[in-house]
Amino acid sequence: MTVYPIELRLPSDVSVLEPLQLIIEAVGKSAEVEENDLSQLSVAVVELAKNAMEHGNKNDPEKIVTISFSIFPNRIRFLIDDEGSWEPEKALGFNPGEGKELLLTRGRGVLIARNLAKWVEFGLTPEGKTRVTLIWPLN
Amino acid sequence: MTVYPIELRLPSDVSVLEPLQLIIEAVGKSAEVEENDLSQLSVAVVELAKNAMEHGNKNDPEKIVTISFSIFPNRIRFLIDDEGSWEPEKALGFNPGEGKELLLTRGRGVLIARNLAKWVEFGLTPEGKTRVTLIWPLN
Amino acid sequence: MHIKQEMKGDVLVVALSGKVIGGPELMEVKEVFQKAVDQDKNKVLLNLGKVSWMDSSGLGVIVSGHTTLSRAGGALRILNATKKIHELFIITKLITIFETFTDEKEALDSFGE
Amino acid sequence: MHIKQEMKGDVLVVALSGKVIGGPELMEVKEVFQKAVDQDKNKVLLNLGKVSWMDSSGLGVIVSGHTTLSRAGGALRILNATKKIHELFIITKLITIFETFTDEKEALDSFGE
Ligand SMILES: Nc1ncnc2c1ncn2[C@@H]1O[C@H](COP(=O)(O)OP(=O)(O)O)[C@@H](O)[C@H]1O
Ligand SMILES: Nc1ncnc2c1ncn2[C@@H]1O[C@H](COP(=O)(O)OP(=O)(O)O)[C@@H](O)[C@H]1O
Repeated sequence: MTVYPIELRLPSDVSVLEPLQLIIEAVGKSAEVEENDLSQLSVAVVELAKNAMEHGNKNDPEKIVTISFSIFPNRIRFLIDDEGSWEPEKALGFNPGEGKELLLTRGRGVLIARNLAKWVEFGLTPEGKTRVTLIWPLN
Repeated sequence: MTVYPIELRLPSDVSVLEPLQLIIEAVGKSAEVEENDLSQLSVAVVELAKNAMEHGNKNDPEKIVTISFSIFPNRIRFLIDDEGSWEPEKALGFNPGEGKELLLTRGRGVLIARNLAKWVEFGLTPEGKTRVTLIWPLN
Repeated sequence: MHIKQEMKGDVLVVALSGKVIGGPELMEVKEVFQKAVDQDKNKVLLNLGKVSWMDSSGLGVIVSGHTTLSRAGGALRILNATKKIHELFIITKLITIFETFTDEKEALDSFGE
Repeated sequence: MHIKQEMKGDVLVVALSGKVIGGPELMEVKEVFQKAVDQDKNKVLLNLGKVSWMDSSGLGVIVSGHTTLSRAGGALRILNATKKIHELFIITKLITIFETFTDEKEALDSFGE
């Protein structure tokens, strides 16, 4: 069975966050993610989408964040692409939460996304743009 | 206030219909469409998306239906584009429901979409592709 | 979508539930009607009470069932259409060809008349 | 998101409700803490019981409130974090710097100690 991805293209503007959160939960629902887990899925994806808008696209509403998702029998795969070209190694070891860092007002998005989604991978598209892959297992 | 549209790109395959229905209701919810009206909104949009897949894209999953939506204070605007180039006048006067036509197994999608959504307009994009505009008033 | 079938007297009650949205599922419903005729069960009561979502594709299958069963000398009648589905029957004027009921006993009895 | 403020004794109880998702709304919350300090109300109890959705942006504002209030000799404490929000405090280890309560009276009393 071929799984066809659905693509969501979002301008980098905070106004899209609320519809995005609801859309991601709708996607989860259609893949039969348990009601109780939907908000964790949406938190994880919204964290990564916010990063894409902010760090990848510098909050320029003309720049697009593309979230494509494919619902496989055992998982949903989300690809979150922005128009930047991040060096993904920077994501490794990024983990605030010790000593003084605990009081930073930011720097928790990736940590939260990784914890809620179990699998979050930073990389680049074939064209060299930042791509984050999030896998949400289904049971 | 600038309203930035969000775009949904769907392969022309029946597997996308169920996520699409839920996504459209999520969009409605985020625009504060009343809970009780959400399914009418999703029926209207899904009818038009099915037509775009079927008649515009000949059910070729490589061909994309693009639904873009903008949430204005008083309305949501959906643009449903496919890769065909329909002569929109054909949509005028299309209205089964008299005599023998009543027993046709098809031909009710546009009628239903028009009745539920109040405003459904057939036209072409600047590039000459089929574009259906659906306006859902908000109060 | 789920399909449940049950004989009540000489009437086949077919209950749909969930979303009737299209794709291969709709073929199954069509086949239910065809099979009913093949087995000489041509009085069918379609219970839509648990259908949470339906559009014109669902109506198309219902119309096709009507035609199949009428031709065989039977009938397709509708039970418990929700307010929203009832509205679709009105918009499309299908209400003029379908008898609809909200009481199962009454619906079943109507076939005997 | 909505913000409700109420003095209980010398403690300002700030109740958030709805979605804490980002944008200009978050600035408002930040301002609430700043204004509290400006008005010498530096004991603040933040009630999260009615927050239906929150992510790291919300945590960022809460941390900033903590810093603002602590510097002024006060404190920010948390009331009724839902299970899911509590989980965010654990994941981010913020649980180690915030006192959290599930009983309002107990929370209010804690400021007097
Ligand atoms: N899509 C992205 N493009 C570029 N940089 C990113 C991207 N996502 C994350 N980063 C980098 O990783 C850091 C950590 O992200 P995060 O944990 O979400 O914290 P925050 O966004 O609050 O700084 C960011 O500050 C940024 O430098
Ligand atoms: N996007 C489209 N591209 C081309 N033709 C269309 C499109 N939408 C509708 N049509 C035409 O309008 C007719 C009526 O559509 P509809 O009322 O939905 O009935 P049905 O799709 O069941 O035939 C279709 O049969 C088709 O010829």
